[in-house]
Amino acid sequence: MSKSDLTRRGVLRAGAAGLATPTIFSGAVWAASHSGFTNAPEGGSVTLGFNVPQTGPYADEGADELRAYELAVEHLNGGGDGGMIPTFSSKTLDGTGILGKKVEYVTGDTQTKSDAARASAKSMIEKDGAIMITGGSSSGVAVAVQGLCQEAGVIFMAGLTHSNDTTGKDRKANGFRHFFNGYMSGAALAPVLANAYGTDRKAYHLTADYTWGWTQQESIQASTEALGWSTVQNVLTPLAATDFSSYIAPVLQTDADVLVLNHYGGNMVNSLTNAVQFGLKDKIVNGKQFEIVVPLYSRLMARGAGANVKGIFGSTNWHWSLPDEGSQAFTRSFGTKYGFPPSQAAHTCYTQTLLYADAVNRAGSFNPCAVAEALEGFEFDGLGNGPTLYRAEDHQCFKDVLVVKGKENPTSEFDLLEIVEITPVSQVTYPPDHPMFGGAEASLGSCNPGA
Amino acid sequence: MEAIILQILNGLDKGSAYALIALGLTLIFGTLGVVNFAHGALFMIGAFCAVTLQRLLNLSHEVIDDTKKDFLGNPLKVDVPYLADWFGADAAQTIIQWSVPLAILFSIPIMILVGISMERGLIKHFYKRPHADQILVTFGLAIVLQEIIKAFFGANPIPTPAPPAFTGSFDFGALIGMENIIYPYWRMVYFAFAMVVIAGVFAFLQFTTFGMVVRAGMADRETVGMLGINIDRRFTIMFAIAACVAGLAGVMYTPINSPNYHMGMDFLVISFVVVVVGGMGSLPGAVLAGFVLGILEAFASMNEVIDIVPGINQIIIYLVAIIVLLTRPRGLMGRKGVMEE
Amino acid sequence: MLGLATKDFVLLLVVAVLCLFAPVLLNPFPETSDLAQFNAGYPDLMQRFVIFGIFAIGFNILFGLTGYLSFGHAAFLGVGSYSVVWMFKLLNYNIVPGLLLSLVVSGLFALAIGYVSLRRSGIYFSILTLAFAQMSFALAYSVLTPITNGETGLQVYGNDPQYLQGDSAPNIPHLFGMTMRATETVEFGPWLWQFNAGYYFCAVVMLIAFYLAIRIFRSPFGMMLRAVKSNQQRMRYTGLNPRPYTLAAFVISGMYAGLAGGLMASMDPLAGAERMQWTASGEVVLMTILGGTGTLIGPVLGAGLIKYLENILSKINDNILHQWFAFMPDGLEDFLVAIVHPFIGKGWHLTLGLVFMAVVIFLPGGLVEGGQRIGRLFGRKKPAEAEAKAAAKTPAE
Amino acid sequence: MGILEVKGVNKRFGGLQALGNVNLSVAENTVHAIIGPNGAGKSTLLNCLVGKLIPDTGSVMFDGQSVLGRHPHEINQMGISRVFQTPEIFGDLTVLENMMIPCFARRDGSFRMHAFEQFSHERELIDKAMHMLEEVNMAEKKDMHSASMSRGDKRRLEMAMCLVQEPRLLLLDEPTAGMARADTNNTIDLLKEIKQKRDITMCIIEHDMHVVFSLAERITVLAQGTPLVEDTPDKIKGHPKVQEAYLGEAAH
Repeated sequence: MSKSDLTRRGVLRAGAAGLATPTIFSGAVWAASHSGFTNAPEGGSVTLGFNVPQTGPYADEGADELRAYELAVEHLNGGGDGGMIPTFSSKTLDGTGILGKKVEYVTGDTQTKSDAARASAKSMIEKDGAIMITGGSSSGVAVAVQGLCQEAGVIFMAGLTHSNDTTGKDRKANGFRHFFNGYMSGAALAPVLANAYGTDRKAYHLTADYTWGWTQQESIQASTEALGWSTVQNVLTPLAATDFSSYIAPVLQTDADVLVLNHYGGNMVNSLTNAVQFGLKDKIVNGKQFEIVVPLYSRLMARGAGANVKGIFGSTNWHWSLPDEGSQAFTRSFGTKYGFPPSQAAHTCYTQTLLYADAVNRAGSFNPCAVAEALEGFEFDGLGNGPTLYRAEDHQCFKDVLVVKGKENPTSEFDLLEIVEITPVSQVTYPPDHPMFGGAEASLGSCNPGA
Repeated sequence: MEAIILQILNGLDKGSAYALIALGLTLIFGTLGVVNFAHGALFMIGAFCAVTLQRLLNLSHEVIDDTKKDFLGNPLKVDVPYLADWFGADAAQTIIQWSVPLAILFSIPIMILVGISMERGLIKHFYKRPHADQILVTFGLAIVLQEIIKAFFGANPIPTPAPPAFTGSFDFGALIGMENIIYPYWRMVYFAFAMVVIAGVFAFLQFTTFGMVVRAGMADRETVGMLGINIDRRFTIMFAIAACVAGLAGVMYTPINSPNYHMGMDFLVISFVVVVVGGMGSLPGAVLAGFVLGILEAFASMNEVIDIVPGINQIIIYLVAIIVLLTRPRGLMGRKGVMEE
Repeated sequence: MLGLATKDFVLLLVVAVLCLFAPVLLNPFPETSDLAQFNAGYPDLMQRFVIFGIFAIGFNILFGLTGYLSFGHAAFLGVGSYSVVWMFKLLNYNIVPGLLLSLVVSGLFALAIGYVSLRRSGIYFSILTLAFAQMSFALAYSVLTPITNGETGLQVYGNDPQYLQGDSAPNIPHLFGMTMRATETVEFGPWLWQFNAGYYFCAVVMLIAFYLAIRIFRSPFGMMLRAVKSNQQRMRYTGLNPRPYTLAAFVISGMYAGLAGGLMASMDPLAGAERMQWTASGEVVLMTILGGTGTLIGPVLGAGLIKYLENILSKINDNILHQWFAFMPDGLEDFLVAIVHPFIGKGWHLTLGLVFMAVVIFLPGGLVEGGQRIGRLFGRKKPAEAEAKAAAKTPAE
Repeated sequence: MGILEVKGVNKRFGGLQALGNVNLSVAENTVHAIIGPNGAGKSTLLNCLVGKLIPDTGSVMFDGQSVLGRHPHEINQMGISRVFQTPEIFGDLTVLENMMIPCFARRDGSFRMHAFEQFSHERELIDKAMHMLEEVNMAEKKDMHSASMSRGDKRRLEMAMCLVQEPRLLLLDEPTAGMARADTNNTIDLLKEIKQKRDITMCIIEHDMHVVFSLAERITVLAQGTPLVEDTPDKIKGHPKVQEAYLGEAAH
C-alpha cells in the first residue's frame, strides 16, 4: 500500500494494457510508480484539467476558454495547423504531445464559485489524475483554485484573472498567471487617457464591491492621479446589483467629468448601459466633454452592451486584430475551426497551455517544481503579446498591454474594439514587493510537488 | 435636493419592476396558494420574447461584400435582413429599432400560452400538495426553462436597445428650474407602462364578474367552490394573467438592462421578499411594497447614506423586510391566515 | 441497542456499513472501463456526500419535524466554516478546536436569528430567515472583508500567528497529527480504491449526527416538534409553549449546519462567502424535499443525489461521449452524442431540473418513496429506505 | 366564592361593544352553562378566560389568581383545559401520541428538552394515557392516525386529552356543534359519566338547549355582551326575559 497526501490514478487508464494480470493489493507497484510528485503520468498519456465556468453568468466566456483548450490539445498532439506553435520562440513543441506523451484532458465546471471550483479541481486531481489545472474566469475562483493546487502539489496555470491579488498577496509557488492585472491596466490606460482627455480631469469611480473591484480601482486611481487627475468619489456597488441607476444619478450632481466603471461581466454591461441612458456621454461639464472609461474590457461582454461601448476607452490582454504573426496564426487557427475569432480569455488559456507544455519539455519532467523552475524567469515571444517575461518573483507575465476603444463602425458582432495603443511593457512593470501586491510580506512560499 | 428628486425617480423606476413582478407573483402565490419559484423564469421568458422578435426581424441572408475583409482575411459576408429586401433598408432599420415595443404585442399571446400550459400541465396538480413539493417542482421547472433559453441564446447579456425616439434622457431640471435633473426617457416609459398594467389588473379584478369571483375565491375558496362556480378554469386564466404581467414586465425591462438567461433568478428572491413584505394575499400590498423597497433601495445607495452606514446599500431590502415583518406581523397589508401555517 | 428500537438500529448499522465501504461501493466500475466516469469514490466527493448529509439531516430536524421552512440555513454553514479557518489562523491546523468553535458560534448565531424569526410563522418565517442569511452573505462579501476575506475566501496565510503550531505538526488540517488528506490507495485488479482519513473522520461525525437525529426523532421532544407542525393551537391549550420547542429545534439544526460548514473547512481550509448565499440555503431545502421530508435517511439520499449530479455530470464532455459511442457507426455515434449533449457538461443544470420535476411528480414522498416502491416490487421491505419512512410515522412507543 | 370569578369585564372591538360589564361566578364542581344568541359574546368571553383575548377592563380570577395577561399555555398549567368547537387534535400523530402530549405537559411543564429520553422509559405516563383511552372506549384505536378518525372519535379523543390533564376547570365550546342527534346524546352521556367519576368543574358554551338542560346545574344567559340572568335550568326555562331575548328569537 502506498500512503500519500493526494493520490493519482489516470495511470490505470493510460496503462490499461499493462494490467492484464490482475494484481491484488499491489501497493508496492504503486509506490514504485510514484516519482515523488502528485499524479506523475505513466503510460503514453498525460492528463490536464480544464476548469472553466460552464454555468452561471460567465458560461460563454468559459465555453470560449474550453474551445481554446481543445485547440491547444489538438495542436500539442500534432493535429490542425499547429496554431502558435510555429511562431512560439521556444521550439520544444513538436506535435508529439508533452515529453512524448499524448495529451488528454478532463473538463469541469467552476460555476464561478470558489467552492464548486475547488471541488471540480479536486476531482480532477483525485479522480482523473490531472497533472496541471488551468482555467477560470474570475479572480476569486483563480485564487481559490491556485491555493488548492499549491496544497495538492500540481501546477495551476491561471485563466482569466485580473485582480492584483492573484500574483500579489495571494501568489503561490505552484501558480502562474499569463493574464495582465489591475495595476497594468491602470498604468497602461492613464497616459492614454491623459493624452485624450487632458490632465485636468475629475474622476468619479463606481467599483464592484469585492476584491477585484477594489484592486482595479486602487490601481487606476493611483495611475491617473499621478498624471494630475483628481478623484471626486469612489462608490462601491453590490456585486448582485443589476440596476445601477441609483449609483449613476448622483454622478450628475457632482462636478466630475469622467466616470470610471470598475466593473466586469454583467455588472459592466449594466452599469455602462445605465450610464449611457442617463446621457452621460453627451454631457458637458466644466466646458469639457464628459467621458466614460471601462478599465477592463472583454469583447464577449462588450457585445452585451451593444452600441454603448462606442468610443469608450479600456484595456485588454489581447485582441484578435493584432497584426503580429502569433496572433494572426492563432486567430486563423481558431476562426477556421469555430467560425468566429477568439476572445482574450481564449487566447490566454491557449497560451498558458502551450507555455506549460513547453516548460515541461524544457525541464524534462512533469515534476511541478521542475516545471516551475523552467517557467520562472522564462523569456519568450511569438505568442501574441510580443516579448514576454514570466517573472520569477511573483509568477506574473510582463508584456505589452493593449489600450482599446469601442469601435464607431463595427463591421461585425466580433469587431467591436479597436486598438488605440500598445503600451510597452516597461511602462507597466512594477517591483514584486509593490504595496498593491502584498508589499514585502507577500511570498510565493516554496514549490510543492505533493506526494 | 436635486439628488433626492433623482433618487425618488430611480426608486419609482426600480419599484415599477418590483411591483410588476410581485403583482404577478402574488396572484399566483397569495391567491392560488402556489409557491411559484418559476415566476422569475416567466419574467425572463418575457424578456426573451423581445430578444426573439429582434432576431426574427433580423433574419437575414448573406451578401458578399468584396470591398471589405473579415477577420480571417476572406471577403466579408454582410447579413442583409429580409425586411430590407421587402421594405427597403431605412424602413427595415426603423422596424428593427422598434422591436421592443412591437414585442409587447408579440409576447402577450406567447405568455398566455406559456401560462396556460404551465398551469394545466403542471401547477394544477400541485394545488393540494405541500408547499415543499411546489417549491421543488417549480424550482426544477425554473432551471429547465433557464437552461433552454441558455441553449438557444447563450449566457451573455444581449443588447436590446429602446427605439431611437426613447433613447437619451429628458431634462426635468429645465422644466422646474433646477439643474441636473435629467432622466432617461425609457425609464419614464417603463414607469408609465407599469402604472397602466397595474391599473389594468386592478380594474379587471374590481369591475368584472370574473374579478369578483376570483376575489371571492381568494377570500374563501371552499365556499366559492360550493356555489358551483367553476373556480378551476378561472384559476387557469388567473395564472395566464400573472404570467402575462411578468412577461410584459420582462419585455419592457430589456432596454434598461440587457437580458440574460439568469435574470429571472436575480429577481426571484427580491420578488418573494416584496410579496411577503406587502403581505400575503394582498395585491395593493405587493404594489406598495414594490415601490417602498425600490425607493428605499435607491436612497440607500446615496453616498451620504453609505458614508454613515457602510454596506447599507447591500442589505437595505432585507433589513427593511425584517423590520416590517417584526412590527407588522402580516406585512404591510396582509390578510390573516394566508400561508401562516 | 444504543437506546434505539431494533429497526432504527438496523438502519443505523446499514448506514454505518455503507459509509465504511463507500470507497469500494462508489467505485463499481473498473478504472479501465469507459463507465469509470460515473465512479464517485474519490475523497473529495465522498467527503461532500457525508458533509452535506449532516447539513441535510440537521435541516430535516427543523423542517421535517416542525414544518418551519428556513431559507437561511446557509448562514450557519458559512459561520461554521469561518470559525474553523479562524482557529487554523490563530491556533494551529488541528481541526478539533475549530469544530468545537463552529458548534458554539453557529449555535449562538442560530439562537439570535431563531429568536427573532420564530416570532412569525409560515412564509413570514421563511422570508425572515432568508433576509438574515442574505444580509450575512452580502456583508461577508463586502464590508466584513477584514473578518471574512471577502470574495477570495478566508484562508491561512504564512504570516498568520498560529500560536500553537508546533514545528513538527503538519501544515495542513489534521486531527492530532493525522492529516485529513492522508489517503491509502488500494489497487484491486482494475479497480482502484481510495481510503481517505478525512472522509472517514467526516463519516464518523455523520454517523454520530445521524444517531443523535434518530434519538431526537424518537424522543418525546421529537414528538413535541411534530406536535408543533400538527397543531400549535392545541399545543398551547395543552399547556405547552411551542416557541422554546421550535427555537431548540432551530438551534440544533443550526448547529448541525455549523458542524457541516466546519467540516467543509476542515477538509479544505478555505471559507468562501458564497457558502452563505440563498442558493446554498435553497440547495439544502431541495436536498431534504428530494430525499423525503421528515424521513430519517431521505435527506442524506437527497444530498447525495444532488452532489453526485453536480460533480459527475458536469465533468462529462463531448470528448467522453464520443469515446462511449465509439463502437457505433459514425452517423449514429454523432446522433447519440447530439442527443445526450444538452444534458451533460455545461447542461448538468438541465438534468438537475428535470430530476427535481420527475421526482416530485412521480415520487411524491421523495427518493425514500422510490426505495419503498422498489422494496414492495421485490416483495420484501428494504430495511434502509422503506422502514425509515414507515418508522417516522409509526407510534412513538 | 366560585372557582372562576369574572368581574366587570368589558371588551370592545373598534366601535363594537362585544362584552359589557360581564360578571360571572362558577362554583366549584358544578356544570355551568353559558347560553345566548349568536353574537351575544359567548366566544369572546371564552377567549378572555383562556388568554386568547385580554379584556379592556375588569378581572378574571381562577382559584384566587388572575389569569389576565397570561399566555394560553400558562393558563392551562393553572388547571384550565379547553375543548374546541371543531375538535383540535394533533392530526399527524397517532391516538396514543395525542394522549401522551398532555401527559408530558402536566408532568414536565410548558417546556422540557427531553431530546434523548426514550418513550419506553415512560411506562407510567403510557399507562395513564391508556387508562384514559379506555375510559373513553378508544383503547383499541391507540395506533390509529388520528386525522383519519370520525368526527365523533376526534371529539372523544380531544376530551380525553383534556381530562388526562386532570383539569380543575374544563371549558367546552359548543361540544356538540354539527353533530347528529345520536352523537349528541352520546356526548351528553360521556360528559355525565365523566362528571360522575371525578371532581371537575365544567363550563359549557352551547347553542343546543337539549344539551344545556341535560347537563347544566346553573345557566347564565348572555345577550348583546351582557349577562341577562343567571339561575338554575328550571328557572331559566320560564324566565320572561330569556324567552324574549333568546328562546323567542330561536323560535322564529
